[in-house]
Amino acid sequence: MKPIYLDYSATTPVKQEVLDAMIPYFTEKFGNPSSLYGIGFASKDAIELARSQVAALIGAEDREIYFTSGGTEADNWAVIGAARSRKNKGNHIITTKIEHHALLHTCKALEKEGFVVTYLDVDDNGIVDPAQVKNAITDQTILISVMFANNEIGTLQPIAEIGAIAKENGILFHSDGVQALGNVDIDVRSAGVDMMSMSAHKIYGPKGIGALYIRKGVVIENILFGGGQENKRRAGTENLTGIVGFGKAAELAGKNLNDHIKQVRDLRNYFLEQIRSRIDDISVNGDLEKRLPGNLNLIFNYVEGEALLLHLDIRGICASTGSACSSASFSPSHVLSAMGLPLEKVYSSLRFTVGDFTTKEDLDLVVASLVEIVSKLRELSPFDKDHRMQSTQVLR
Amino acid sequence: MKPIYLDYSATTPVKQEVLDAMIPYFTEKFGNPSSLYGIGFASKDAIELARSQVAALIGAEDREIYFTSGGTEADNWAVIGAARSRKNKGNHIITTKIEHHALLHTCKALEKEGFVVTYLDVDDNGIVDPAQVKNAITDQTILISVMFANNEIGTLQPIAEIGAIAKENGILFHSDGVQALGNVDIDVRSAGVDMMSMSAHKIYGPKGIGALYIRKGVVIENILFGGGQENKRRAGTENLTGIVGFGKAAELAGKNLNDHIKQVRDLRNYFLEQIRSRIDDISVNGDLEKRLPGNLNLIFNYVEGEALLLHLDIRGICASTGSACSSASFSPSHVLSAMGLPLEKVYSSLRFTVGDFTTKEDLDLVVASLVEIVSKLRELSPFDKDHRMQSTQVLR
Amino acid sequence: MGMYNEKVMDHFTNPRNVGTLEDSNAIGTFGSPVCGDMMEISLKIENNVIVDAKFRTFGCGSAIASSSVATEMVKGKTLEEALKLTNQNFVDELGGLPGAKIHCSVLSEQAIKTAIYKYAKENGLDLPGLEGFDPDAEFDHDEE
Amino acid sequence: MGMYNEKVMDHFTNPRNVGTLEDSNAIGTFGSPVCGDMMEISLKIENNVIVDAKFRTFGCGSAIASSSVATEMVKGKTLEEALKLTNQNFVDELGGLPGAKIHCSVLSEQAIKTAIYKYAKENGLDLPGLEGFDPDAEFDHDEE
Ligand SMILES: Cc1ncc(COP(=O)(O)O)c(C=O)c1O
Ligand SMILES: Cc1ncc(COP(=O)(O)O)c(C=O)c1O
Repeated sequence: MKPIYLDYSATTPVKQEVLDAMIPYFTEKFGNPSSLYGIGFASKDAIELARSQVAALIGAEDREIYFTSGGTEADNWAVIGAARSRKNKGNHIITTKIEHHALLHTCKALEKEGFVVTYLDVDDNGIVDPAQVKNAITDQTILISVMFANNEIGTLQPIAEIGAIAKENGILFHSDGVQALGNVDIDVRSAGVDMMSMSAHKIYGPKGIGALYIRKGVVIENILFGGGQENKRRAGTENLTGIVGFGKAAELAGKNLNDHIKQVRDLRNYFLEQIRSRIDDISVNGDLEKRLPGNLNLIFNYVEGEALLLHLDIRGICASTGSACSSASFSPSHVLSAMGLPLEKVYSSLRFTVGDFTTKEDLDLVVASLVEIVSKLRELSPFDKDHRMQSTQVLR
Repeated sequence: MKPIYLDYSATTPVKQEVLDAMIPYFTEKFGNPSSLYGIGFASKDAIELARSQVAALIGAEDREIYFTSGGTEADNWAVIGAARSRKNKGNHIITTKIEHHALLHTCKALEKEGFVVTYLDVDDNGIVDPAQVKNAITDQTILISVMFANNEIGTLQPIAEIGAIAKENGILFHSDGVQALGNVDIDVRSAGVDMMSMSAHKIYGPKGIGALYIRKGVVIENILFGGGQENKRRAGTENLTGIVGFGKAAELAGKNLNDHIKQVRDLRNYFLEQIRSRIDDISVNGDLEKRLPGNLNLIFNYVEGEALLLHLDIRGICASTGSACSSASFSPSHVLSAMGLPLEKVYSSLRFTVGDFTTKEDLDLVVASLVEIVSKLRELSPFDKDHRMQSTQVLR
Repeated sequence: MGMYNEKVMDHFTNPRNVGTLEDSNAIGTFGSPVCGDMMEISLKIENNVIVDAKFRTFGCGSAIASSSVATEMVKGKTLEEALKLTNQNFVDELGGLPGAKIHCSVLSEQAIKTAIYKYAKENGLDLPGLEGFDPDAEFDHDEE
Repeated sequence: MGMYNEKVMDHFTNPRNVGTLEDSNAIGTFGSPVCGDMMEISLKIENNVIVDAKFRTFGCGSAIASSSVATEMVKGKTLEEALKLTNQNFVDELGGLPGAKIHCSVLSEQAIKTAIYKYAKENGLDLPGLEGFDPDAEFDHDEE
């Protein structure tokens, strides 16, 4: 049974064209890009092609793209690199409560180095208020980091507004663009970002490769030291095949962007309609308009998300309770909590993300399964609305 | 014309079996290893298999292996992580002048944080003296880092002796094992190392994936923050295909280790004999016995290495003036300089490394080319031994 | 390979004794603040023996599976015997749970204790195994 | 794609004017401490005109190629004209060099100047373009 995959935000399969582009660089064109001979130069050329493909997707110049081992390293580098390089100017960082752990845990680490971090709230719809960003600025503020799009609820943040505020105040602005890339038309200039994190495995490229856009002229400290790769800013033998794959994936994403967005959004909306018409007592987390096209985050009241996931898995359906990296850690979503959702609703939430390989037939099958599973789990639940027990009274 | 590749120390081609093992994890079994469904668990299982394959190659336990984005990150993590976590105990680090830049530049970065680093000399043969390590220890010493095998001259260092000294003195011991892995029979217990860096692309695995062995019980700070991957010690969505490939490459390396060593050493020795018998005025850099089996680092007197490289490249022959990451930076080898070699000999040095796909016929062709090129370049050289000009007089 | 063995999956997909006993004379509910799990167990006690048991659980796979085996295991036991049951017994009966999921089985142990505690209180019983037990006190949960 | 264009590769693989002129009356050598490069140029000067030139170079591809074009370019030039040649002229003649390799062409400019300087000194000439030039002084090299 081929699984029905509805977790494109966690990771995507590598597209065949992407893999085909990578293959020669494993066994034949395997030269070290720093080597002074034919196959070394060929590798270098392949990397530069990929750099321009990624740059084109976000309206950047080639030399503003620095390859990293993924979105996590890009986030770490942007925040740690910016903070350490500006510690003489100030020690204050502004970010939000709904960032990815790659950002939040990095900020926690910086707090131990003496930096002070403001974690902004979001509204009930999961959106940051630019006015709050502005109010949080002090004369110590050296960095603002707000994600382009959230990974759990898919909400798009007002990046251009925040970018303008950052610029007005002469503060560096970083955005985690991992989820937005390939799903939103991004132009780093009009967005006003100084740095932006990206990851290939969210856009049908391989895992373990990402990039940080650093606007030209912006200097931040390195976090990995060694050889002079990536214009002396990121040491380590280049992940040649990963970079080639990322480049190809970026090219495809750029070419198909509008179609992809429309197709995925239509499917997502169809899915929601079907669920709404067949299952009662559900609701959507986060703004439905300012949202990634493929994302759906739903509350199935009275039903625990992980049990739901497990039943779906038995039927070969892949979904998520939130970000993949915390799925296995069983802690309540910090994003949903930040939106003010009561704990039992947090635990009843599930994320579905549709993508390029999703079909309507898949979604119909999933809806049928959901109907069955949700009713079964509600029978099992002490929280059924007809049942006397009130959740809020017991969950401490 | 298929190139003749004699630069296996710079990087290796991915073996077909390794690539075959990786392929399914790009397009089908692409699940995020942290996800709570079938293809996520399958990814997790694949990673754990790879972990045990790598562990087996060095006599470690599975849980002592932490995957990183390469040898560079492993070196950075070991040194930065160890130093920062022990800064209350002391601020002194001991290493050598012949380490890879991934180690040396990391130490330079730590110096800016207030750590004091002793860079030990090596003898004329490129080998560190354990007695010097011992003498360098102060009550502030928190870390010793000495590479297993050097990447330029291939010399094997007395790791077990140094490990014993480190243990006696209760000091953490790290070794950069990137070049030794798969070329030397490594047992981390008898070597007495607390941490060891590895990289897949030196053992016929893919680029952009490596690992740090951390002996159980040893705690060092993390350098990348985010999700709870790698037992909460290395954040970031796992490079699934890279890890699978590394595992397979490690398995193959372990299975063939003795044959590989013998075959490669015989070829290397044959190559040296042929060169010696057909070209005069050459010599070998570094000890010939305590040496990686495939490494040959030669001085072609009166001839500049890069010009030699270029002529070889024209003939489709791939070699190197030293480490790949500094080839492109045109600075004299810090390793050869540390051995006390005069500058003109440093500039006349070339590294050849033979590997699993090298044949005797290849080597015969290379020798023939070398004879021709060296004689041509010597005609061109102002340093010919019959020529009046003395190099030492002019090179300042 | 999934997270759970076959027996766990069986109890998860076909949980035994689901619901609330109509003629229950001992109901206990327990919520674990860490997992967001919640269990209600209803027992029918006759002559110091648990003759029937049903449950409702809001929780993950291991919470549901341990609830299911727990209801099976308490049936036919005296109150004293039932009070001796620990979450480890449920885990063992299930043939093991993943390390990170062991704690979910505590839910069932605590819900059973709570039901018996209430029953004992109402009936003026003084049972060994209930000393110091207070279902309304904060539940100290080890985070791993 | 390699590092060098076709013209550079041509001068590298078939360097013109290799060797030391038997009847040279002006020899200059110059070594660049950064690259470890070394060039010797021998000129034959008649009536203030360079009528022949040969070179030997220890250096990388761009050092050899620029030496080769340099010897071609100085031939037939007056001393004054030759002194006006800069490394940029050699780079241009070669159709460009990679940025990191531009500095290697300085070697040829300096070797030519050194040869003419010595010739001028021996022959008591006072040439414009040699003011302040001292081949024995430390060569300040910009590291990029
Ligand atoms: C918003 C966001 N930031 C960062 C990351 C981390 O990127 P990576 O998985 O490449 O480490 C992810 C996904 O995992 C993400 O969704
Ligand atoms: C001895 C040594 N250490 C570290 C490295 C760096 O490893 P990586 O290329 O995986 O970044 C290399 C090779 O480049 C090496 O030879």
